[in-house]
Amino acid sequence: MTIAKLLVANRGEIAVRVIRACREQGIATVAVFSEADREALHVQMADEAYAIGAAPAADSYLVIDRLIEVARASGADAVHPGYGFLSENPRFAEACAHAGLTFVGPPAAAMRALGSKTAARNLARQMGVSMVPGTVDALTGDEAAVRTAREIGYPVMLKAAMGGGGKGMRLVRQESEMAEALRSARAEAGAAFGDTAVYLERAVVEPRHVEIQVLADAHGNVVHLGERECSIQRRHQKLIEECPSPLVDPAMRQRMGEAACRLAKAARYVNAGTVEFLVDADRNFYFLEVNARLQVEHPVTEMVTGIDLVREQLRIAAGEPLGYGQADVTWRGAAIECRINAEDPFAGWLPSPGTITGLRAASGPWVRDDSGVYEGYTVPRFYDTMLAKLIVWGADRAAATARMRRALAEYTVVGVRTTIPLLARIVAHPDFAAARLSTAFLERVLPDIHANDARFEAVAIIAAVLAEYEHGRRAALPQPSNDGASDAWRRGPRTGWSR
Amino acid sequence: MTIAKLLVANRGEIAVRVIRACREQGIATVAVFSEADREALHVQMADEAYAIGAAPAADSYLVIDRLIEVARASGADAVHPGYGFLSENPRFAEACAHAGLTFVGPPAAAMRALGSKTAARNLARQMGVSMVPGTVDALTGDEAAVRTAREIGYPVMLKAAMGGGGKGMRLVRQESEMAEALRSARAEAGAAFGDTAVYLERAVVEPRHVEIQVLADAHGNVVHLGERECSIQRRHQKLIEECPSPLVDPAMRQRMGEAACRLAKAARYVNAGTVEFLVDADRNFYFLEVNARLQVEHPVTEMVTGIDLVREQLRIAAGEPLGYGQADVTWRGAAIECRINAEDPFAGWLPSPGTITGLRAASGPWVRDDSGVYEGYTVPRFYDTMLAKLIVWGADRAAATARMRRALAEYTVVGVRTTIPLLARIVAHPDFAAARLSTAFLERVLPDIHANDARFEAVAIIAAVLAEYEHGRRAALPQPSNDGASDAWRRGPRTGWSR
Amino acid sequence: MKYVATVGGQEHVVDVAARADGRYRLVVGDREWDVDARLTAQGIYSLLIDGISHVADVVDADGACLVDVGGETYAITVEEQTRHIIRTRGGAAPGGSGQTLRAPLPGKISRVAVRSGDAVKAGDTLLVIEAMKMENELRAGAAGTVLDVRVQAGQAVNAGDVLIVMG
Amino acid sequence: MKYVATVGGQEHVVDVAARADGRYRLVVGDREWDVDARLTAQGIYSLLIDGISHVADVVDADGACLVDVGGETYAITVEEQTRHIIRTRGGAAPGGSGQTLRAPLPGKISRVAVRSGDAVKAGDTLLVIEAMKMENELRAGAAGTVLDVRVQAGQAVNAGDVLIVMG
Repeated sequence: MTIAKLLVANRGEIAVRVIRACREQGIATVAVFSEADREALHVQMADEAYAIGAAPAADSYLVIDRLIEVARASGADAVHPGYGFLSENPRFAEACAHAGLTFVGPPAAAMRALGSKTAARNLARQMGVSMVPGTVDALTGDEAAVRTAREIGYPVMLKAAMGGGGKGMRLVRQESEMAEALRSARAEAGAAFGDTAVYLERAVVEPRHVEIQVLADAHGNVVHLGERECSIQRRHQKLIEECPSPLVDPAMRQRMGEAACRLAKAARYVNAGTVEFLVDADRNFYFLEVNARLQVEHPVTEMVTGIDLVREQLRIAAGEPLGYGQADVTWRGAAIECRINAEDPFAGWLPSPGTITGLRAASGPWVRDDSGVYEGYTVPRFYDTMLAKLIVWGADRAAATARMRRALAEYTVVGVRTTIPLLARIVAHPDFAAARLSTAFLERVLPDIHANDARFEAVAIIAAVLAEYEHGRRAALPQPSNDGASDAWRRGPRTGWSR
Repeated sequence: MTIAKLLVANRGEIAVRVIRACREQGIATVAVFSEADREALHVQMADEAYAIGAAPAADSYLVIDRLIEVARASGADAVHPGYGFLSENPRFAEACAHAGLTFVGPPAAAMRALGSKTAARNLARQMGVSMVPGTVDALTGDEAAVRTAREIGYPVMLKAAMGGGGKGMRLVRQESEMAEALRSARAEAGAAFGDTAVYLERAVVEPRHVEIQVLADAHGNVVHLGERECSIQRRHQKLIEECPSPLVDPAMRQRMGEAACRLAKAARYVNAGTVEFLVDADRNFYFLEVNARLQVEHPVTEMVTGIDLVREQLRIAAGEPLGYGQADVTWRGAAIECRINAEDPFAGWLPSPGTITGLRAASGPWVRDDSGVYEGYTVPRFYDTMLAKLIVWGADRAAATARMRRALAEYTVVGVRTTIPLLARIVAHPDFAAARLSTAFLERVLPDIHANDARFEAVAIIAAVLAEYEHGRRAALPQPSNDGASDAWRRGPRTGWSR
Repeated sequence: MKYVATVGGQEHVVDVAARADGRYRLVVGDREWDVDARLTAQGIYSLLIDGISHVADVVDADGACLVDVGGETYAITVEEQTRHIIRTRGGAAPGGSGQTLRAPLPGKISRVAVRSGDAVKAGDTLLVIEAMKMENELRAGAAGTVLDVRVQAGQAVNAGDVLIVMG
Repeated sequence: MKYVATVGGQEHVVDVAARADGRYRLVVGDREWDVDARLTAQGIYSLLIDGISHVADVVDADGACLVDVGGETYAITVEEQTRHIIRTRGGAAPGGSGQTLRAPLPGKISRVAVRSGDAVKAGDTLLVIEAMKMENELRAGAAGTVLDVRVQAGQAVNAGDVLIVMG
């Protein structure tokens, strides 16, 4: 069952990532878009593109029937869900199967066994994978939550059963915070995953987030591609990820990898998946959850192993065997990923939708830009704020860090505020160089990080005044003729001024 | 003698490449620019930038005294020559040394021993490296050329003694062509290298061009980083390069690598250098020349070995030992480079200077864009036509080829004609997939390659008419106010139309 | 041509003159600058000042402009000096007053935490606005009384809409 | 609105109408097209036609426009139908006549191979123009006689300058 035409049930950079992989495999691509996304990059890059509904995801990217309908009408024989949206929804996987479409991801059964965190915790317990104490099943009501929290002791963490990317997660320090935390966690979980179920576990203090990438084919072959460390987070949203983890040595990698593969085998898992662990100060690792899909941060593993994860997903979905074993997986150098979001970290992290009037992405040696935007694109307000992922590779962590600093300094986005200035300061921080990482890293270093100092104030004043001065001079010029005006529109702007 | 501030005596993508490497090493950078290059990318990316003269290279980038003067005045302690221009001119290396500047390249003596092709052929002969028959020294006059050509038999090849990149090379099929060939070869050599000396050798029929990358430190350590195949050329200008060569197996790589290292040691070579060979149909390799500098195509070696060649150049120039041996050099996967030039291959390869009004470089997994341009940049007519180098890596040659096809399809340059459409057709050609390569490859496949077929003619007509239609509608609109007009200039264009 | 540039509350008088060769002479306070400035792309400026190369992005952000240079961001208001003098003599402050809470971005009101008449102290949550799948809490900057609530939960708002009036 | 689009010598009559929803209805010859077209960046158009996604670059190139789509390039002249009819009735051919050799790009004349009065055959080198460090030979497209040579070696020329007049 080879794949000839694939529908990408997603948007943004991951839709572009999947389209690129398909193009390289000679697979035709079908994009879908909401009313807000007609001009999105994935629509332009796909071979075909069809409207699927209104801007809110609930009316478009989350409407299973509509996606199946478009897949059928366009003659697609496969569907890639990307991450988020319906990627971990077993009903979507089943709907694809019923429609005779190859779903590029795990079978619904494995999703149920692992995709739901509570089910995964049950399985992990059976497989003897160590875990943080907490509830195994979804919380029935507020009383149950309060009762369990008392048993295992505060602080506790609320988590969405269907969750991922920190959506629907809340830290609860004391009982008085429980009610509001439950309300907002359920609300967020419902909005993000269409399922309000949440569960509870003890919060490990200043843990490190280390996850294992797993690949499993339909013939029972399972390998792990080593770990990623994703400890630098804000409100459980990963900001910076790297491979390998500075904490993990080959022995620890082997132990964590074996635990992950054991879990995948037990769940009859097929395709790419990630097993997340918390690691405490003594380098003990605790099973956290399984992400039964491609991860946002998959590129750092790709750069270090040389294995194209989306290509592997497509091969596995087409029924091909992996064709290699654990011993064939090797790691070279170090890779770091920074998430470039349309948020202003120096103004309360407010989302910053709007038009990107200028864009110069970083490039050059070992710099990879996985982007979903382009110059002239208007960032809609309906979806998450991620514009692009900036990934670098280096011969070692120090080289990769230096390269990331260089790349962030190059990356220019005009028109919307982004997280780039903050990312640049984090990567330049001594605690980052020293790999003093934990999920509390950001809170710890933020006080050292300032919106700006005065060193370029004079230059900024000069630039601002010159812009105003030329603005005035232009205004004083005679108007261009109709032709001039429309030619400019048509041929591209005269970036004149001193030309 | 660590390097704190470095002057880049070059322009375009290689100046940008060097600036990036310096930034990653914490080295401050000084750019130089001609009157035509004030708005060039390397000027914007460097920490400092100084004007050095008029647009023609002979009045700016080739003026040794001016470069030394700027280096002194700016407090630079090192100079990187890039490729072309003064990179292989021993007088420049000496001038830097006299001014107390670290020259990032081989010592003048090694340059003289190898940089001049005639001297290199003498040395290669002594070292027992096999060579194509021809003159060992520069031709004294036309008569000498005719005499030697009669001895070794036509066809013969004229080559600039100081040459590189095919500048000043001419194939002479019969005696009647000799006079004109000598004239134009000398003219081109003089213009490109400030030295009109040319020599002559027998032309190998349909050879493959395979070159070995060498690294040598100041302590006598020499390693090779394997080969690059650069057989796809037009008029001796490389268009597409790859690593490894599909022709070369480990045994042949070792033999060629040892010959190259032997030559480098004999010449007391230091820093990065390339030994070029011709390979005939029976896989015999003949020494061609040494390029005593960084090569345009160095990135394909970087992607496969994981070694940052410019970083190594800087370390070696600073006196550091390599720190690794031949056994530590490993090769993973395959890399391909395409040169994106501002030429119209379907209109007699005419250079196409002008303003780049739209630019979307290819990006994403394992795609590297080493570019010297940006959207809004005006390509000057004074220098070579190369805008950017597009490099891809893949787990094997087939994967790299598929990725290059994808990347070339993505790469959008509006406003100037480029070689992209031709490159896309070459990479898609069955002879490329089958690696049926030789320096005659392009001539052989060009007949199969057409400017375009009609498959998208209807779409093109629709786009052209809609542009004209909207153009007319715009012209009919009332004029914007002064403020509107100047705000547009200031804020970035309304790419309106359906917005 | 004289301007007043205001950054971080500080006012700077700047005198600009264009030169024949496309360069500029600026006097900021008592310091003179010789600047070679080019607009290389929309909103992206290349500046050479005493040989130092800077790339500065300048974008309008309601009234002020935001300048990104060297990884730093500066919000700067630039006015012709004459206009500045007239305006400041008038005494009216630029921009919206602190008495009204305006929507900082387009979105949907997911929760209103106060009603008119409520007394609030600094840091109290006033309402929650949902945009780009994130809940953004808007809190009181200072103690005061809620005079009027102009929106309700579920309502869509545009950037700049008045949400709450404080007294 | 009716246009005549000329590509590869072929003329196509095209009727365009904009729709309320920002889409377009085009009739090319006897075929009707429903097109969803957006200008997503300067000169870069996104077209959805029957669900197929195309990205087309359109740039003016003296008179005609060059359209890049799907890796193919098309030179297309578009005129309002009425203007086209008037012009063609007039009979004047668009563009320069084949009798004059014009500079195809800016550069420097490095060599002139003919003088006025010379008889040349197709393929003969007329002159060599040097630009971007390459020598570009300009050859005779057909046999003829050189009437006038307007340039000499060493002279700088702009694109479009008349270099040689042939008879």
